[in-house]
Amino acid sequence: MDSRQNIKRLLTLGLILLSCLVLFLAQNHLSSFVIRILNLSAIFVILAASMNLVLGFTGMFSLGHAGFMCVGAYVSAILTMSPESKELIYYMEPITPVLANVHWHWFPAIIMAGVVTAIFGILIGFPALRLRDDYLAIATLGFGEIIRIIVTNTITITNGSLGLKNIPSIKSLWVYWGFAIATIWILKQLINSSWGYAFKAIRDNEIAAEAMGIDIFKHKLMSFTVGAFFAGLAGALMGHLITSVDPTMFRFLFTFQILLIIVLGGMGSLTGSVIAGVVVTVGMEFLRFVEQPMNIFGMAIPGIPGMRMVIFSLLLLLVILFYRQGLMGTKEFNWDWVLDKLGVARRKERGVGLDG
Amino acid sequence: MTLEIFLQNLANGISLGSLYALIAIGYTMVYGILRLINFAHADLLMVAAYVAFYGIMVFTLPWWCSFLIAIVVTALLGVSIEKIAYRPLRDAPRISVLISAIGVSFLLENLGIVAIGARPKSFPRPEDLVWNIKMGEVSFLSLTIIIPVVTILLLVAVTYMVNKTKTGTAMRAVSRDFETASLMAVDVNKVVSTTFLVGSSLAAVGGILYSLQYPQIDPLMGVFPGLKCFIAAVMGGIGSIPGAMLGGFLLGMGEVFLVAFLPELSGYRDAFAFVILIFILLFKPTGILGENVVEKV
Amino acid sequence: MANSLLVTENITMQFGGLRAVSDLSLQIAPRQIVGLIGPNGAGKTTAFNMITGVYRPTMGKIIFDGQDITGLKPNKITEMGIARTFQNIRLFSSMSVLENVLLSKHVRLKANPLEAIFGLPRYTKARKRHYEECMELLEQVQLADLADEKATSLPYGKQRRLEIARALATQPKMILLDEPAAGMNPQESLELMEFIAKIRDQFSLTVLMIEHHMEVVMGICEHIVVLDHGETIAQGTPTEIKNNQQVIEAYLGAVDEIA
Amino acid sequence: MLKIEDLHVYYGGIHALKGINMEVPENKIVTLVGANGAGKSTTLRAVSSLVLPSQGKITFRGEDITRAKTADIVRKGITLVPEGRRIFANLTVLENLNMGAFARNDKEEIKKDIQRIYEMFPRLKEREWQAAGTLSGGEQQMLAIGRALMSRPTLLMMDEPSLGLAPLLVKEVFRIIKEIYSQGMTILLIEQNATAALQVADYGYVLETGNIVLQGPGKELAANDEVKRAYLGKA
Amino acid sequence: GCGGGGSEEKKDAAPDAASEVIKIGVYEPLTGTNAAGGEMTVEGIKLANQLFPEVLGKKVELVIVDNKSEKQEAANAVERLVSKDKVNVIIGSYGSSLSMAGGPIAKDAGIPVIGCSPTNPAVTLGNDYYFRVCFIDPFQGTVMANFAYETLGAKKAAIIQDVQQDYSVGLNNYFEKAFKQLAGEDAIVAKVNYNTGDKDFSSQLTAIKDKNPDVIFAPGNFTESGILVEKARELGINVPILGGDTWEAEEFLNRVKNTKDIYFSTHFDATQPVTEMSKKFKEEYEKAYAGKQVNAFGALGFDAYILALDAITRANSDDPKAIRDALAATKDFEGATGVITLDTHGDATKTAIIKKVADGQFVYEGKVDPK
Ligand SMILES: Nc1ncnc2c1ncn2[C@@H]1O[C@H](COP(=O)(O)OP(=O)(O)OP(=O)(O)O)[C@@H](O)[C@H]1O
Ligand SMILES: Nc1ncnc2c1ncn2[C@@H]1O[C@H](COP(=O)(O)OP(=O)(O)OP(=O)(O)O)[C@@H](O)[C@H]1O
Ligand SMILES: CC(C)C[C@H](N)C(=O)O
Ligand SMILES: [Mg+2]
Ligand SMILES: [Mg+2]
Repeated sequence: MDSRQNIKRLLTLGLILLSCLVLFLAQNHLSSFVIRILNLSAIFVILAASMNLVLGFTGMFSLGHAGFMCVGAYVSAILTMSPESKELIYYMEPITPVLANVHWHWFPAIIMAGVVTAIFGILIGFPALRLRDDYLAIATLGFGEIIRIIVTNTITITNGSLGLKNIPSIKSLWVYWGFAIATIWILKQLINSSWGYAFKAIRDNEIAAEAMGIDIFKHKLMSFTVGAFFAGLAGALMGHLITSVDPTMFRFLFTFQILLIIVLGGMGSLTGSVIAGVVVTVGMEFLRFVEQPMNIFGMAIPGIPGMRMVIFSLLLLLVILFYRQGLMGTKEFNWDWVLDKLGVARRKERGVGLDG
Repeated sequence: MTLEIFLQNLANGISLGSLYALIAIGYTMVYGILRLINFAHADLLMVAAYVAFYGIMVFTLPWWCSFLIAIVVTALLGVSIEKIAYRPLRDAPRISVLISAIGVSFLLENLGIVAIGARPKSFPRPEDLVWNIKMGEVSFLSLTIIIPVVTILLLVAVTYMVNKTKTGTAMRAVSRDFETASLMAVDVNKVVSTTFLVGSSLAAVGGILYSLQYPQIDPLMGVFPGLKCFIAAVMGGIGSIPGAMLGGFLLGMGEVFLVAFLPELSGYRDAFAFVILIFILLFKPTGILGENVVEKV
Repeated sequence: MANSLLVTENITMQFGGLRAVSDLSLQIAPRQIVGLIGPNGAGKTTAFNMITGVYRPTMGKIIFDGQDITGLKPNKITEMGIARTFQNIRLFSSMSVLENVLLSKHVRLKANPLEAIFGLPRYTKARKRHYEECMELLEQVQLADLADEKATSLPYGKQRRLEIARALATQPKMILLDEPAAGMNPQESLELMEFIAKIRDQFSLTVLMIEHHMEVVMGICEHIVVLDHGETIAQGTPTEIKNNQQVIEAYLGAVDEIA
Repeated sequence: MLKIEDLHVYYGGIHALKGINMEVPENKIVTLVGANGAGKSTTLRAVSSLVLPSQGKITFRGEDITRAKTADIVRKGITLVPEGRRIFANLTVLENLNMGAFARNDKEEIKKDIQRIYEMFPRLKEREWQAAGTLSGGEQQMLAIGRALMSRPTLLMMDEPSLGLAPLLVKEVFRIIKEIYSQGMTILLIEQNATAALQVADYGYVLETGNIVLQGPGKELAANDEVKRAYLGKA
Repeated sequence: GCGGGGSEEKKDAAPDAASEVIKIGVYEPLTGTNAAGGEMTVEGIKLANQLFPEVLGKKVELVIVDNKSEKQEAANAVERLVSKDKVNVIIGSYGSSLSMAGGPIAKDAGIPVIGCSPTNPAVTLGNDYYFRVCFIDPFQGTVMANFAYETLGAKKAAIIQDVQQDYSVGLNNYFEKAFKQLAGEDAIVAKVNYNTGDKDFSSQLTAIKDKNPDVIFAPGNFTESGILVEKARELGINVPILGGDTWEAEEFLNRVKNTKDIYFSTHFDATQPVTEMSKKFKEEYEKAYAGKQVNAFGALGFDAYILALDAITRANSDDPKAIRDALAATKDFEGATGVITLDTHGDATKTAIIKKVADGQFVYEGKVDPK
């Protein structure tokens, strides 16, 4: 271990402590509105990072993320809702007895949501991952919609279009950002590992990757499943944030929203996904002012609903046309960069993620 | 099921299927050249519908005149979209162009909402174009005949253009290799613009017929037919014009007959579109008439 | 032949109505350098693709190292010890030279993803070892000083060498080279020839190569197989092939200064 | 006929051409030789405006064509046979040839030219209706050359026409080059196969990492020791 | 601390008592699929605000936020209203599922909400901060079942529902139950589904045609319903078609104005003023929005606003808790849509109006009082 490694360790530790402090301060001093937006940001960070694994790092054009969220949201909701709530909510047709009395703590339920979604990921991946490019895109989008439509029609499990409400509410920043940070860390470790390089190799050149001994299907399925797992997790968190879910929440347009975040952040950059996830979520809320009535030089301008989406799409177009790499390109935040800036001497070492 | 009901369903299926086919052809043309899923195509339907609507309702133009203007405006819009949002990204990764297309689509939809409001408007049905035909128990609109006829005429015209004319050959050449095409003295930009011109005109015709058939228009009206017709195009093999036609009919007929034979499954209708799509792709990963472009190792 | 490393028994590849390769029977001994030549479209690359599992032969059997590998997937075949390069270069464009090579070790990694995520010793140790092996390999192919360069920014000749290095990193017993000298000038081709001979000795490899540059083929191959329209029209030593009338007609043309 | 002065080309940060000066006289074969990545293809691509130079001037018969549109350059009589053949795989052989004549409107003449190409390459006549993508490498190369001739160029630029071809076909390609040359065409040729290229060429330029390091009549260069050592593989 | 589930609020101080204005937050779908309904509602609210701009001597400020017809946006919107804008009371939202997304947040923050038109029972269930000025679907469904059986004399009914709309599914469910009770277990001869956004209903309708029902119940968004009804007539299905309160919209009328036998239940009829306020509303509405149809959603928005002001006056305070208590005690409040009394759930017990389409207009057909 040279000194630079040690410095990096210390810096990382420092960053973790700092984040804890920030979370602590934020939790105790910010308004519940800001906290909600931050929590939503955390969910989008998880979504963007996990979809980036599939799209940006493995090069699979998959658009089924909203469907996976839907699964996760329902699993966690059904597992955590109290039996009384369920009786109340399922008034059209009662819930199947098997699920009627389950009442889990939110933590295992959220993990379970991830696991169940991952299983869905495997089931869908098996047929779908034989396809490529646009065909994969449309097929996964289709699977996402099929999931949603099935959820709408399996009333004794999901309560159909009536959706679920009274899902136990979670408000703590610690939970959402805890999951977000864990997700990022796990994905970072994975991407910098030998498997991560295998994913990138598949993205760069599938035929060559296979010739180098990489089992394409297995690795694609793995990336897809991991992506599904975290999407399920994010879906579950979304349910606990809003406390009610219904199938219309998870239309394919939702997937596009995540896609946009990834592109703005940079395909193939986790750092980019994190930054864009927060910026877009907060920005959309911030942009509300353009829809409020305004007084400019004494001229009263009535609020125009939809204006912020116009601005959002314009910004998106500008970014893609003039800054197509997105915020980060494929670069990641790393201490070397910071240390270089600070002028700390560096021993020649190679960036192959051996510390991963 | 009685014969009448069967014929009724057949009529329903034909009109839905040919509408899908018409819109799918536009998708496929653009895809064939640029390998781009032109998400904005769906919103061109909406633009055409609104232009026609305002032409008739506000400027009180005769319907054919409004339709003509709508087609021209939409075609020009399509060409401009390509110029502004796709051309600068020609050497960029495909996903960037796709995002740009999504961006344009969002922009058109939201501009529509801001400019004309989200509330749907009732699309006028000119009486000399739309009337009810009754044959025994079977009853349908004149559109049930008009739409397939228009679709087939346009299909023939487009097929002829792509396969038999110089511009068409140039389109097919450009679709494979921009650079080499330009080495043949082909003005690539012009060819691409022409493609968008034709594709967007098809979208306009599709949008107008769609609005006549389902005469309620709103800024998001393109999203659903857009998705369905894209599915249809992929089913048939995206890039293939007869494929789009086939996919459109298959999907339209399939949907109608699914609900007809299994009404209790009608809630799964949208899922059904995807289920056949996925099913087809599993057996023929590039769609029914799609070329099998295997990368030669 | 008992001591052959690779044996193909009458392998045939049919594409629709086209028989790209018919009844190809090869016997390649360990450490041999064998050339596969023939006119364009004769089926040489297709033969490679069958051996490396890209295509499953319509008929026939492929035995490698005593085991039947017919129809196995490419990655399995690589795992068993056959590596290849491609007619048109296929490097991983987003990765550095070192990463390209290091990737080939993935197939030899014995750990699971969880070990990698949590940085457990079995994984980190293996990774460290692989890293060292790869650096050493890059030294041997004289690419070590370019280890951190982006692979696709290398000049063409070095990219070709990197492709070979990447194949070597999978620790193969046999390597298949598809037109390694294509796009090289005569001088570069000569250097490549020496390089191939060197790695054969260093890694005790068996080499099967496709090549149109006759200086290279005649200069380095111990045995040559000639295909035409999928059929094997001749086999033998370079001298035999050079003087085979059928080969001259189909492939070489009358001997003159253009080679 | 073609004159290149102080041509600089960048690919992003890569300085691929660093001030090239060269000339192609009427009805001559001029060849460019050099190692991989020396900038040979880039030079031809710059002439055809497929890459835009950052500096320098290209004139054709006295007319400045630097940065003119590719299509216009073809119309003026400069046609490039690109590296790697690049035939239109989804079009038939005949359609490919017709694409070559895209700028022309003289239908009758086009038909005659196609017949002439078929005479030159009887193989193409046999394959008239076949999708070009299914042709063998050698046939594709014939088609690429034939297609280029269909534009009736006065200057034909060929980028490694013998790449990946079997020895027999390489000879065939050189035979064709000589033939079209004898019909009065000017040719700018890139070849890895420097031995062969310098033999047919009237004049040659040697490129090294974006600079012209040597030039002279083909035979002279072929005899040059340095050239022999670096490119011909003979001491 | 670490751990979720905690619902205690620390920072969201109640609006300071000394504030100059009283803020009423409005969250409605102004874009997205439900935009039309949101727009109509907001028109009514704004009108009421113009007419009654002050309460307790303070100015009333409306804070209108768009919830984009999306649940997470609805939740954000309410959170923003309670914690950033610090509103005293909230009005919203068109669409029961959007209301359900906003409800818990308002409840946790202790801010009362008045729903205008969310008719699903689950909206107020278990949320004692949520009220509404409209009746609920069980009532509406029963009313229409009775109407079909008794007034129209139907023995066989077919149902068409939008499976993606909780409103449509819920209302159908209540209709089905009530109708079966009246006409027997086999009285529902067909039940077919569609999805929000569908425009082609030909096959569903053909299936229904095959079964020859006496009446069709097809509640749903007016966008889809309009096309559906029109298509039914085109296909030669001439039996009465019934729907719910969402049908009262210009867009729907435009689609169906040339047909007959279209009936639906609603909250309000401009030609049958039930209170003084009804008349005033109608007059003012026609003045303010010339050329637009006076509609129930506008009226409900109007009522929600004046009820909020009434509650504030009765509470004589702008404290949300006090307002909530005052709202819960609402009795015989005269709104534009009728006399409103809120029951223990916070739901209005009100008369339902049945309207039909005749001569290109919505025409009063009858009314049903709650039992
Ligand atoms: N996937 C495929 N589908 C159909 N035909 C194929 C396929 N792959 C190869 N072929 C055909 O098989 C024949 C042999 O091709 P192959 O690539 O093996 O030739 P080759 O000997 O390597 O030629 P070259 O020297 O030009 O590379 C050719 O006619 C080719 O078009
Ligand atoms: N599209 C490109 N982007 C970036 N760099 C490029 C590009 N094309 C060529 N280069 C670089 O420009 C330089 C000159 O390339 P060029 O293709 O002109 O060489 P060449 O002499 O034709 O070589 P070859 O024999 O391989 O065809 C090389 O360093 C090459 O890597
Ligand atoms: C369909 C909805 C927008 C309105 C309906 N009354 C509801 O409660 O949901
Ligand atoms: Mg080959
Ligand atoms: Mg070159």
